[in-house]
Amino acid sequence: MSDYILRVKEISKSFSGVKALDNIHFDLKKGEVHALMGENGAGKSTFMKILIGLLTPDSGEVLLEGENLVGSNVNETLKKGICMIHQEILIIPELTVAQNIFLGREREVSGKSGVLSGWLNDAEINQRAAALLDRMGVNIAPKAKMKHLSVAQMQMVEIAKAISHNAKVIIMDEPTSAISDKEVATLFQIIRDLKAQGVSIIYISHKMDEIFRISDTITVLRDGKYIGAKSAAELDYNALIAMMVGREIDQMFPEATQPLGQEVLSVRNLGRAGKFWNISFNVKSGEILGLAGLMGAGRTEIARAIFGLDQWDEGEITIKDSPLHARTPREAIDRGIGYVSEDRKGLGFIPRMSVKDNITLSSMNNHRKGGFIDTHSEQSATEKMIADLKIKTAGTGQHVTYLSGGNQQKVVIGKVLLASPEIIILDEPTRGVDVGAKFEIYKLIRSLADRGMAVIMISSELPEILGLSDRILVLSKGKQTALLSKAEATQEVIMQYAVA
Amino acid sequence: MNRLSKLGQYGIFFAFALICLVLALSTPKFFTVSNLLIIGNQVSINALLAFGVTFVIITGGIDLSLGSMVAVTGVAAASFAHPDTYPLVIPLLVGLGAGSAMGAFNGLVITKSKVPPFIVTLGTMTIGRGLALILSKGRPVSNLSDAFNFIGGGNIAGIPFPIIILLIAFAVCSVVLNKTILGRYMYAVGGNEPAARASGIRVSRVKMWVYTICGLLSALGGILLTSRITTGQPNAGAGFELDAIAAAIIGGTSTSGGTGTMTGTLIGALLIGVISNSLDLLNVTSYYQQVVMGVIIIGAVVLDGVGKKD
Amino acid sequence: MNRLSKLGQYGIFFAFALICLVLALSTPKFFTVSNLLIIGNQVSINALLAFGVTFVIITGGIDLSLGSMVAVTGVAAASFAHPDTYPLVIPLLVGLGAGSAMGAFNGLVITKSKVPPFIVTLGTMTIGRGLALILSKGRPVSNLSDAFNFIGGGNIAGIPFPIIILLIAFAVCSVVLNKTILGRYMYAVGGNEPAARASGIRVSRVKMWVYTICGLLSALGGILLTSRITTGQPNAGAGFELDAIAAAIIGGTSTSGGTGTMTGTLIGALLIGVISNSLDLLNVTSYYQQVVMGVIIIGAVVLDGVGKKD
Amino acid sequence: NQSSDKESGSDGGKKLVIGATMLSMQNEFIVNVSDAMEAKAKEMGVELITVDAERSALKQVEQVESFIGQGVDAIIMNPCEVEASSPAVKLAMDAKIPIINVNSETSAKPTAFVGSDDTESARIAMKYIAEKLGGKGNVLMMHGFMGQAAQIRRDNGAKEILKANPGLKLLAEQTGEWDRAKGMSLTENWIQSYGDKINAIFAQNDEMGMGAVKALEAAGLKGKVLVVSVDAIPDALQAVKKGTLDATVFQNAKEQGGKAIETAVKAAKKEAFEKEVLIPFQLVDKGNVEKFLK
Ligand SMILES: Nc1ncnc2c1ncn2[C@@H]1O[C@H](COP(=O)(O)OP(=O)(O)OP(=O)(O)O)[C@@H](O)[C@H]1O
Ligand SMILES: Nc1ncnc2c1ncn2[C@@H]1O[C@H](COP(=O)(O)OP(=O)(O)OP(=O)(O)O)[C@@H](O)[C@H]1O
Ligand SMILES: [Mg+2]
Ligand SMILES: [Mg+2]
Repeated sequence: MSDYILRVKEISKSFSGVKALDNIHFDLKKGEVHALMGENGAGKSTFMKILIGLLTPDSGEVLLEGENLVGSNVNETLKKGICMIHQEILIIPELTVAQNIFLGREREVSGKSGVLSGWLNDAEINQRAAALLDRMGVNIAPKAKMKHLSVAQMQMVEIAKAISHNAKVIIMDEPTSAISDKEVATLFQIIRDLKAQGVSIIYISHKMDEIFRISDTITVLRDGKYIGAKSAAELDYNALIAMMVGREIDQMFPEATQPLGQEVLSVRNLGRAGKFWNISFNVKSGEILGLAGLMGAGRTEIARAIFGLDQWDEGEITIKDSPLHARTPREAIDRGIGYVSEDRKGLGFIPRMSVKDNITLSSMNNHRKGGFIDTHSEQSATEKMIADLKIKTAGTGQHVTYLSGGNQQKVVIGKVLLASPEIIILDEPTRGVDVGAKFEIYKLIRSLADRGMAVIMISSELPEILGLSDRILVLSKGKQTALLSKAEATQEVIMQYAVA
Repeated sequence: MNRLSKLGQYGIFFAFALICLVLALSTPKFFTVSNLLIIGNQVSINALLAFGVTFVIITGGIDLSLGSMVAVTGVAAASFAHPDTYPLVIPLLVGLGAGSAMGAFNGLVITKSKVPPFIVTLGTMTIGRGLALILSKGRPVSNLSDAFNFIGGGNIAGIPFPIIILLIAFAVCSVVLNKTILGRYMYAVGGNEPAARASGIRVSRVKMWVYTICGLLSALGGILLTSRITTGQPNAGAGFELDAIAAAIIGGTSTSGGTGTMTGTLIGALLIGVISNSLDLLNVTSYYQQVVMGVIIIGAVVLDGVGKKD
Repeated sequence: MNRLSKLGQYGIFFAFALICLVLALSTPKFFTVSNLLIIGNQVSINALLAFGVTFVIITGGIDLSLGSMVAVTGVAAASFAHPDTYPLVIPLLVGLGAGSAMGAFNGLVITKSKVPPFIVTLGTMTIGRGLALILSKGRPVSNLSDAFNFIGGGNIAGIPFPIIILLIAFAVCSVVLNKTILGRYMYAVGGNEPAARASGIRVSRVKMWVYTICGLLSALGGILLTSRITTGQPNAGAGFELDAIAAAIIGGTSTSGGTGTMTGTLIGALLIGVISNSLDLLNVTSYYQQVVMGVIIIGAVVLDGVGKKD
Repeated sequence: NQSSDKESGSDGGKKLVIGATMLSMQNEFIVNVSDAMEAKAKEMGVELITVDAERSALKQVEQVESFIGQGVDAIIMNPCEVEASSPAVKLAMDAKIPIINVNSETSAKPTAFVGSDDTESARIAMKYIAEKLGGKGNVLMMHGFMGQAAQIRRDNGAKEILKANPGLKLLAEQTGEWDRAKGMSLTENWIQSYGDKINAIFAQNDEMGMGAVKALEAAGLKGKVLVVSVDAIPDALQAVKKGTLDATVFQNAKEQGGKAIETAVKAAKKEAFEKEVLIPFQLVDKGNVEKFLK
């Protein structure tokens, strides 16, 4: 069957005794978009890393056009035509966009040989990068330093890098986790072009609508096991979810059960030079306020300012009628504000600390006897939170690094909740989180509001903004363009204000 | 199982045990009570400094001024420790106070400026050396009281007093690191500073604490040394910082911050002490001592890595 | 504008200029051709070592064995540099070869074992010191040929030869860092090692290179030193590693890797050299010199931070 | 300029400037020499610029270069190394500035030398040991920092005497790096190894000697082991008086410093001066210690 470019047989892989992959099969046709689906921690990224030679499987075969790739390193698989956009953005911050794109291929690009073969040719690199980005329709300067880019832009550069390899197989591990609809559309156009050229794509995403828009075939993994592969046409939304989580999810967005209470937070004419201007809104106890806008609209900046991570220049913030000007997160936390950052790795958790140590980090004052840690109260608080949030972990002592994305997110939310905030700001709370866990998080957010918290939810996924929010604040380029009630808001209306 | 995996982290412990076994087999003089007490005594100062720098390294910092702090605090304490002048508590308070103040100064500069700890403490290393020389006018401060000299030279029930101080310091440091909120915050700051800040930890305060504690422990080391050699030497402690940092890293503290244990550091310090003791016992020629020392230290950490499984 | 922002990175340059200005105003002896040549000459060895360690630090490593490599290579070269024995090229090759070999050994151990560079190079620092003593039997190796002594002591058209070597080394190192693929890979490895690996860069090979280059430059420093003092000293170079690392960090190389420039390092080395020269010129008492030195170094880097805008 | 001309000394010219570079201002003996120089300079009305070479010959050469650059009238060098500090002498001679070596020598011949021969100090100490032990017994030797001039010369002197006394056996030799704490640890370890077999310890400086004494006292062996060291620092003199240290070798810092300045001034003024001023060592034991204590 020569129309399969890649055939994978009986791959297994364990990490220190724990089976991450158990006897996986996978067949990829030439020129197809093959989605790989599964919950957080199902083993998707691990599987892909095996394909490109970054990890070695315990057993099994990876056949690219009949040639076994097991044992090859990244360099060799790249040369043979498989490349990957990694889930965690892998860039060199101090190098430029162009330098990142062609990293590892300077020699090819420079076209020099002999004594000069070690010489860089940045002019050529810049030119090629410019042409490539242009072709993709992305507006990023090739000479910009990578560290000055937004996460979205970094992700676009990673995509550009993968494309520039002219590979036969491109693996995209959650390529759209940080980019907005406009860029997703660009990416999909690129994918269609590649397909037309006979390139095969393995596509991983937790955004279900994308899967049905782009994929031809869908393979599902669950807990490291192969569940099945079906053509996308055979599946619908519910059937796919059932394959992934092993059960049906009835109602995605839970309804409010409690009436709104008093106004808790009020923001008037808030501004920060160059970031946002004239922002005014309030949130009531029991309310979920959605913050919508395109990437770079300034939503995160507003949240950071309220939480004391950044300073602001004008306007005022009041909590229950007394003014707030937090200069540090500590002050904000003491005033009852909790913030779950969009940057889970950077601002969320401490990777080499345990679930328990992370989850109690903001509320050590509740678990202390003098300067000492009250281990009992800490342990019981952690266990309760693990149960409440249904965090999947081997124990309270497990390092957070080894949890799946969704569970890491829950740990961060748990940490914020343990500090018993009255106002909680959730910035992209479901980024990189699987459908099952998303549903859990939605239920959780609603229950927080029902318990009387004021919730501000920032999200780039319109369905979840629409499904959960009681009111929606729309931002565009740092300015407030609309404050919509639930009844007024539709996808179209929000988009209209977001681009205003 | 949790216990077992915890032990697994101390691969260095097995490397250390192996080295001791080899030594015990190669010379009968090694494994005697008196020699072990001598090793304990010799190790004590480096171990105290290593405990201090372990705190600092766990928060992702470094302290190169340890050795100079040993000199300044030793000279300062000695200046108040002449017989029939002040009661013993005065030189102790002066020494510990000077150390804490210097440590706090390190912490202050590091937290208030953007200057990396390496440069700040390299600066205070030089400054401290100068201060020690100025204070002592370049001459050893001697003629110290017997009470003061007991600290480093005395023993209780046959156990040298420095060993007792070492054990107490070890216990206190372990408790601070593992049982207090401050200790937890140190790991958090070193593990991910922005996340620690966003969790409401006052990062600057934690750093102030670790550098101050490091200064305090250096002062304890300085007092012990001064008392042991019965003089405050302005040039004491040169190079101690590298030994202390080495003990911490051999014991598994990572220079990138966020990990480390006091037990590991203690073993690291013991390892260095045991090797240098036994090279003398085995009468290895001094040139070769250095070669052997270097090889064993690298070897022990390699063994440690082999012992550990990922 | 790109030019300007690039200059902005060199806040340290302005700090340096400021210090020079202050010095020029406080003593007329400072800004004379002869004094500037003396400074250049004095700075040369530290600058060479600092260039080497800049490569290492950019990849996220550290090298503490620099000073010992200076001693070993100096002694080795001197042993072949007696008059009327071998042609000049032999001692040079021996010295540079020894340095490269030691550097490569560092690289090999670091890439093949999981031992952190701090410990490996601390080990080789000790080993190297022992080797230098063994090679020289603890005695300085003197009676060197005039040709050999010219390297560190001669001058061409009034410019001391070490300054010429310094300038050539600076040019070569800058080119390696900025214009070659190897240099690009150094930044990549230090900036994000997993990302570099995922891009197909052979990380171990890059590390082997940087430690070897660092060894080679240390050897150049060792030869210069030996020739300048007309003897191979087994105890030469002690403590040079800290000065070299300081020059690199003052010049903006971050110990966490991924950033750094040769120009910055050169300014860092010049800064240290200028301060130590002028403290002598201003006749600051030696104990106070150390205090002032420490304060200025910290101060310069603080100024640097103030100059930089984020 | 005019005002300084008026203030200058009785000799009518401008005030003489002497540059001095010292081996290490962290070494008590050197500090004493330096202080003596300072006092003498004040007395003679000359300006003295003292810099610290911090035991680095390279630094020393550079400092002499700077002195030459500044145009001092004479240079006093307390050399770090025999050979390595020699280029400094050549530089000064080439610049026609008189250079006086104080305390120890360089292989290049300076304008004048003021000091004593380090080899001799070790000979004196070892001879004392040989005498006290009746030419027979086990000796341990504690070296200074390996490879430094003083260590090498004291090693040579001691070995000379050992060779002349075949009954003396060198049990072991190690470095204590001039340091009291290191000397103490080393002695502790030696006691573990050799215990009762030790008859005498020669430490190449008093600091290490004091460390050895402390370790021996703690092990209750002081009465049985002879300890001799070099330098006669105040601590060591006190110890000799108490009888814990058996002997030390006195080197006259005051004399060396004073004579160095005198010679430098004469050379600068182109007056006649002695090319070599040798100041003898003196053995200090319980019998004559009072004379040195003052
Ligand atoms: N280096 C490692 N050491 C130990 N366990 C690991 C390691 N890497 C991954 N795992 C574990 O292997 C399992 C699969 O992880 P993987 O990252 O492949 O999941 P995933 O399907 O990509 O999840 P997500 O959708 O959250 O990205 C998880 O349980 C994870 O904790
Ligand atoms: N297209 C862009 N060009 C330049 N800077 C941008 C761009 N998009 C975002 N940024 C900046 O990058 C940083 C982080 O961007 P991010 O994509 O997280 O958006 P944001 O500002 O947090 O807004 P939001 O949360 O509304 O998406 C911000 O400082 C933002 O101003
Ligand atoms: Mg994944
Ligand atoms: Mg955002």
